Amino acid sequence: MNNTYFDLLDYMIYGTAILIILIGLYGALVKKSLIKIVIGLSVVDSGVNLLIVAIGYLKGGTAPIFSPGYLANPIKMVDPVPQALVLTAIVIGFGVTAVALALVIRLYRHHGTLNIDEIKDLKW
Amino acid sequence: MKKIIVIILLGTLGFYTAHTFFDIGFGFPHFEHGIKDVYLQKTVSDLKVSNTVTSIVVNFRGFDTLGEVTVLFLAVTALGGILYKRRHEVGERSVLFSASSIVTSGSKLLFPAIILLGVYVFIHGHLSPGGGFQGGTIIATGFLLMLLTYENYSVNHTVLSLVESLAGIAFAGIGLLGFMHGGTFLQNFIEPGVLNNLFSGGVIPIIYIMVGFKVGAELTGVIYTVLHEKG
Amino acid sequence: MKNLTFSEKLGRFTVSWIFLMLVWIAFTSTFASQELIVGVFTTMVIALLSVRLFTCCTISIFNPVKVFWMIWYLIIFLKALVESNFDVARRVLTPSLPINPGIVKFKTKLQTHYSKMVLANSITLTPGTLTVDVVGDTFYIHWIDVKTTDPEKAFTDIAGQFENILLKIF
Amino acid sequence: MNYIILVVFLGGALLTFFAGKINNVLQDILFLASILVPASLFFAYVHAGNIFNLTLGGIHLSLGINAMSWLFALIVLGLGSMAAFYSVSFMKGKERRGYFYFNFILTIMAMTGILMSRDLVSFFIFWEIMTWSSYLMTVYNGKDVQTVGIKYFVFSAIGAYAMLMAIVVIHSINGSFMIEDLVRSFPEMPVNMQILIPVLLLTGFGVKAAIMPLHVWAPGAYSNAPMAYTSIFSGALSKMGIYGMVIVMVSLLSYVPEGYWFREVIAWMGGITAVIGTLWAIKQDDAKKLLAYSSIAQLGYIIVGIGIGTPLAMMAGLFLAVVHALFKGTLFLAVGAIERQTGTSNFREVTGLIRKMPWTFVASLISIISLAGIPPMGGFVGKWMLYESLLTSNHYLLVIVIFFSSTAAFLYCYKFLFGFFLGQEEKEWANVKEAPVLMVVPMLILSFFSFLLGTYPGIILKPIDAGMQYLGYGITQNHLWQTSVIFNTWGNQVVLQPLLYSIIAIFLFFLIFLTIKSFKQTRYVTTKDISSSGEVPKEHENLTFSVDFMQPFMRAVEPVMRRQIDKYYTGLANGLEALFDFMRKIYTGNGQTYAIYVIVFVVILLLFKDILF
Amino acid sequence: MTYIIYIAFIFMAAGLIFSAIRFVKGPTAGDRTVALDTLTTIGVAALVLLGYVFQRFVYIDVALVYAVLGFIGVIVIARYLEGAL
Amino acid sequence: MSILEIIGGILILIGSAFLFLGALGIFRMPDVYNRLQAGTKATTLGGMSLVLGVGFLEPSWMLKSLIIIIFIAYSNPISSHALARAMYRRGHYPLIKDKDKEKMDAYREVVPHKTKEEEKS
Amino acid sequence: MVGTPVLFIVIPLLAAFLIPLLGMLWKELVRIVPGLVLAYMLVLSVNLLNHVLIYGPIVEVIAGWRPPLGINLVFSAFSGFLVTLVVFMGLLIWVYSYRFKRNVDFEPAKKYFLLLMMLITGSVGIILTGDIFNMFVFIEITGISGYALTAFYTGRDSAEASFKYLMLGSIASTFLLLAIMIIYSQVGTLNMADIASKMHTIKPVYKIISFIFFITAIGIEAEIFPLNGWAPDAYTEAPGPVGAAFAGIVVKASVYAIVRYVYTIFDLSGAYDFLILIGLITLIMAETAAIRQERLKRMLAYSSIGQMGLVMVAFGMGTEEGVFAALFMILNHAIIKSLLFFSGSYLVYNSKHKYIKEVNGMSKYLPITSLLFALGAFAIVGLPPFAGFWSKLSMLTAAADSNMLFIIALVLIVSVVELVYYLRVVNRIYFFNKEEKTEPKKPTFNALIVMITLGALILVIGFYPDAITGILHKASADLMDKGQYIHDVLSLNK
Ligand code: NA
Ligand code: NA
Repeated sequence: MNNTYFDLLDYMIYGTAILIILIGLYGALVKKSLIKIVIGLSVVDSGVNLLIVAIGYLKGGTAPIFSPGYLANPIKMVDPVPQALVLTAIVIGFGVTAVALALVIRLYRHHGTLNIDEIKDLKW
Repeated sequence: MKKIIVIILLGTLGFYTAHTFFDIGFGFPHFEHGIKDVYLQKTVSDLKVSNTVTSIVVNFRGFDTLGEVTVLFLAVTALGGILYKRRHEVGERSVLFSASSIVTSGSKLLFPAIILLGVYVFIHGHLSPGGGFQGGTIIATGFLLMLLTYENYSVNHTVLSLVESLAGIAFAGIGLLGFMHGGTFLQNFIEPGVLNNLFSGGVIPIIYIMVGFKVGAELTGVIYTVLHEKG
Repeated sequence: MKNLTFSEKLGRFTVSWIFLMLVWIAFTSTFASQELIVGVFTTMVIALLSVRLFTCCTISIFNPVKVFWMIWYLIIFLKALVESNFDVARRVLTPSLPINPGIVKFKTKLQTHYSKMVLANSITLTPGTLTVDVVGDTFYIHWIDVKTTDPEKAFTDIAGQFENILLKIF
Repeated sequence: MNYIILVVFLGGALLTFFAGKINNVLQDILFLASILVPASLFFAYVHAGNIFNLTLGGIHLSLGINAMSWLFALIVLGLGSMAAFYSVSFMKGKERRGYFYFNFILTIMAMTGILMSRDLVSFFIFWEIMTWSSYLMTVYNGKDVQTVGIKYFVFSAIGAYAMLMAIVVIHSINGSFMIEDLVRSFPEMPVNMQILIPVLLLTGFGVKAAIMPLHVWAPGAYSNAPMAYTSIFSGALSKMGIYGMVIVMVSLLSYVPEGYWFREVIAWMGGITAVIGTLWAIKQDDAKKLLAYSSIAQLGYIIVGIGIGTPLAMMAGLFLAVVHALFKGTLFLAVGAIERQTGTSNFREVTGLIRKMPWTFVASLISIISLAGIPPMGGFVGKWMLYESLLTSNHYLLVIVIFFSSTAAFLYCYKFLFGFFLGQEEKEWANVKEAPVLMVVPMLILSFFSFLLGTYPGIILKPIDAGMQYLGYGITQNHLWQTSVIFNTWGNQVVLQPLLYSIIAIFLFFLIFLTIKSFKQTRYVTTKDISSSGEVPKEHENLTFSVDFMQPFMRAVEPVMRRQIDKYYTGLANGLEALFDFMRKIYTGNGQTYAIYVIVFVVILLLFKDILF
Repeated sequence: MTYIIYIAFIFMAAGLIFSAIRFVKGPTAGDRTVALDTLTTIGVAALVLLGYVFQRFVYIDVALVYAVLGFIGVIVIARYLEGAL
Repeated sequence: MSILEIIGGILILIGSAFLFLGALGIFRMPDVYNRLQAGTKATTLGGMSLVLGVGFLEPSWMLKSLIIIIFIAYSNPISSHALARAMYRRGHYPLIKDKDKEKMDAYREVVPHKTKEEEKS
Repeated sequence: MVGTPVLFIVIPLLAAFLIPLLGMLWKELVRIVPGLVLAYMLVLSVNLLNHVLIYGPIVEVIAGWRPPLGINLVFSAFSGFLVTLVVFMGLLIWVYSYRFKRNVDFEPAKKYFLLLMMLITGSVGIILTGDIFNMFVFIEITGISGYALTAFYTGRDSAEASFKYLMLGSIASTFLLLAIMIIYSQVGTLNMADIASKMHTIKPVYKIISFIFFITAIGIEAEIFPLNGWAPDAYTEAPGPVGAAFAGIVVKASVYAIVRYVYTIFDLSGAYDFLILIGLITLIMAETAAIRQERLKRMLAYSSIGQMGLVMVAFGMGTEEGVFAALFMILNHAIIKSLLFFSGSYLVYNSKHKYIKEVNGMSKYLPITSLLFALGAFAIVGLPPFAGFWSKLSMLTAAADSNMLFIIALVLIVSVVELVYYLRVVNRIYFFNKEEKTEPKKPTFNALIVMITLGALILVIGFYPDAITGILHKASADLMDKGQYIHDVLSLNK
């Protein structure tokens, strides 16, 4: 549990995940198209999911499945909890994305545009 | 200007997040007496489930999963509500035209196998990396394939919602059966059997199969609703 | 879909049941009784539900003659596949990229969708060709090195040997 | 017993409200009963030993009365009953009678509740009920509700919240809401609290008492409410501020060294209020506004007395409070009567009502005399005591201020009297009738009391004395009021009364005689000019020459008048609203912007995490 | 055997890189999809090989599912590009 | 080393090599049709070969490996075809080096080429 | 005992899954069943609350695994009170909207009741669960139901409002997951009591950063400024009862989550002051925005946000009195704001834009509705003798006891602003003349029943606050006792 344990690869996995989150956020915050915003939010979800799984990773560890022959060594297994959590997170993220896309369809139907700057009838 | 501000903001956010996670470290156990060790131990000894993730998803944290299928269920319901149109406005066709005969024939032939794969995945959820969500997703993609390649392929909505409802009821009902003999909700009340047999893990595979049906029906419903949206 | 008679349905059901059961066994890679019981049941249900879809063939595909031609087709096809890969390797690794691409067409005598599909897939995987579309009985083939634009000659070059065998199977 | 009175009030209010759906006469009867029954019960059964305790929401509440609250109850219930009788006629045929009656009763109930409260929370509760019920009366006509109404409520709220803050601060210090506990523990409180609490309380009471600069709500509210109600609004409701000051502030301030300066400030605020109010009253053409400003000024006198706080000054203030209730109550009722009969309350429109509405005139005359502080009315006695107390406590400057204001008040007294009643009769008002009996009688009763108190001030000085004893004033054998020169000489009655009666009778006779006579000599002109202030123009007089008689005076005080504090408040409010309007632009309507706010929020927290956590 | 597997992984890694470059470069959506399809196939193969390396049979299931999803994904994109949606 | 292992090893090597070649083809070829040509064939064989190799190394996995192999052989040409057709219909016409462009593109008769204006609209 | 806490979740879920089937049998069941479920939940919660007030908290484990292995539900005085409140409001909202049909079709109405029930269930789940990740799941259930309900009216700008809500909600779940994972990486557990007991072992910086992420995530749902951009839009565009559900139910659950984190899980001393700070900022920004609104529901929305800011301030005091005041305000806000939303909906029913000016002169057409609105307005600004007064008094008393004079002054000044905009509306209702000739829509019988019930509650609590203060005191004591919470949950292990 010390900070000197890393090598470059370790930084890379967290770094990639966080970068994905940031890229997604950037898309969601800057892109004008509603579709791109939704995509951005999905990308954020992916980044978060990656980060969650990475938290539970164990170097040299394998999937936490006790198939025949793998009964012996739970110590070499990665943490199953984040994997279980990520499953939930993915499904929920999917549900939200589906709803988001449905809203985009509705908005397009109603406003005839996908530009978020033109969809602000509700303000102040 | 806005872009620059956002980049600066995200940069700062990224810096702190990255700093935190780098500091936490990667690839080694971060804590000593976490629940995961107990899970890894009990999944074999008590539940007789090979896949620890499955035992967590369906049993230890089965309550989450119940919520999760509810989220999907709600997403389907929400989709129906948000995209609601009067009858005559609803489009008949899922796609504008059929794919080439090669693709349609190919899909048609593949479809039962994909469904079988989905079923295989959720039946073996406690033995392999599969599970109800994965299996359900595969089934839904099977339907996606059909809906996308045939211009007039339709899914029976009543059957979908029937499957969805019954599976959901079964999940919750099995959970309630856990109350038998002074147990708790979602208690594993069936003898877990022998590890790595198909028939093992007590109610866990049964629940996961229900989840599989439910997810499959729900995702198919989502796809169906969205594809019929252009009208 | 046209209405099927009961015996046709039964035939198709049996075929798809058998195929699905084979797939199941492959999936599980075991002959444990529990798996087989569940498999028989599961595949039966799926086969029942997909009778309407699984229209390629009935019980007659287990006719030994057809099976022989199938195996033969497989051999021819694998040979062509290997050839085609070396062809690709040659082209890709040659610095000058020796290609002369174009789209040619030819007509096939095959009748059913499935036979056309098999032919199209075979063509796609054999040297230098890629099925772009099938309209009716006309195949449109992207050819990486067009040797002829005459439909007849193109047919013999590209699909001749496959079609002959396929006509015997379907 | 005492809480039953409140329940009777409340039940009466509800019954009266709903009775309107059945029968109007029944409603009137219920209304009168809802005022008179609890009022009689109060005077019959409630006494100081009667304490009702109640724990509500974990807070100890206590109801009971003392000598001081009895005095104020006299004002509230007395004036209230008179106004109630008056109202029955006044409201005949008007819409929203149920609304009027309900709020009328509720106001009386709330004021009674205030007087019974022994703890600050029930005091506050009743205070607020009084506020909103009086607010509802202010907006009764539906006129200027968003300006006058809101202004009244906002000022009331500012006052009430200041009071509320004081209350919770007090509770945090001594753990009790009881007024007794506050008084007892006040000397031990930290010095900053000894300043903060009185300031907050003064703000709270000051709003209702309309002390400058918290008075700006009053003219609009007084003139907007139905006159039948304004008489208790000005006569009794504003006295609740005075009551608050008397019952809480005086006790607090007498215990601490800072108190002296504080009281000086209060006294001066009262003095300035008196001057400003008078000046503004002079300027008005509408009787309601005139009386409203006059009320502000008169409350100023009362506050001067209470602020000075010597026994005599205190007594003067309380005495003035009582007589003010009497004469101002009458005057508002009179204006209400005039307005009801003529449809206007503007001097420029109505003249010469003396023969049309003689009884109203008599009541108004007596009250105006009392207001002006002319013997033999109650107002005179009060003013005298005030001057004397100021002189004996060496507040010479204040005396000058008060005197200036009192003198200037003659101008508007004049204006009121002549504007309405004297002057020529107009054809337009030829058919005006005297107000109904039920309206006239209360006015006459009230003016009779004005007169009586000028003659027998002891009637009310005894209860005042008792009230002051309760506050800890007189420990002497003698009555406190005997400290005044006037009473030392004359005792508890004004000795010179026969002489005074004669003077007054002659004065009145001439006044009436001359006025009536003057009608016969005058010609009717179409002008409604009051520039000559009741001087009836003769045939030969040049009517094109008309200058407001007080114009030179007004020109002299113009620099003072121009600084209208009201404008500052309005400016502040408008400025704030503009600022708020600008601030809400933060909600741009763009979802992306909102999302960026989220990131900004996180980033700020991350950057300042070491400071924040 | 270890070396063979190393070499295989190196080949596949190189393949991944080339496909990834094509994926980024495009220029058309079709090109990206081809690259994606190739990535999928390489991924499936890599998963199977990894299963062998880790001696985990269960990885093959993952590979199979991955292959199916990859295929359907390409069909979806192709249908979209065709203008059928 | 058993014979199975040797066969398996060789198959894996061949497979990975063709996977690489397929990717290289995708990288090098000039247009989407040629990329499909190279990509599909090489990756199909490569994938099949590699998975089969693993099947040889672990005979108990053979059945499942076969399923994957069959699936690859079945799906890859279909997806390539679908993509090619889609690209053509979308207006991305194949690169043709020959001078006789009309004749070298027989598919024109089914999907007429869009004019510049049509493409814009 | 009529059941265990888990039934709060399972019964609605079962019903939700059943409803599509029941709808095939008999259409009306789709509307009736959610009501029956909510009624059952109310009976259950009242019963359990009774039990809990006497015998102490109920900790229920799920799947037979003791905490921290399994997920557990905690029904204590604090959470039980909130659950009861939420379910009660839910039932009222159901009754109110029972007659509600979206003009034409049955199909969407079916979804409305289902989604409403799930919105309530999600909120109840947030309050009951003892597991941080499970809380995330319930937050998402609530969120998705909320998005769908917001976009329920297809004709309006509701999709826009819903999209904004969804955007911020998505970002919220991102931060929530990050926060949960940071915590998990340090203690290896997701159980709140277990985390609380191990919190002292975590390096402060992790603690703080996860707290920041958490507060941001929940703050979006709890409508903290500046995270509340979605709220006014959603309140305005959603059907009237849904606005009431946001104000009366969803926000309550979110505030619960924040409080649970601040009081039980994290031991950050700065968190309390932080609550006060953001509460004050939220209060000021919302109330100043409210005064300038032109649309009635939007005004009510900002007002609601401001009230929650005030609740946050009260919780930030960190004293039992503060918690008591906060809970009292939560209760009153739920009752009063719902009444305002309900009656306000009818006052502007027929107009397109729901401008405030549309209420002019409504008292002549809808006397009872108008009276109830006025009652609500008087109560919400804290005028005695209505319910709002007692909570305001207890809040100020608590603040004074914590020596927060400046805050008292600020809160009171803002109250004046609040007073002004409510009075303006009431004045319009009573003293202005109606401009347009459109016939106002009369409230349905159900709506009237609900509004009168709420009005009666305002009076009952106003005149007899003791009806509720006993429970509130127990609830606040329950929240304050962190050690007891941890013990109650984790001692099941032994
Ligand atoms: Na080919
Ligand atoms: Na492929």
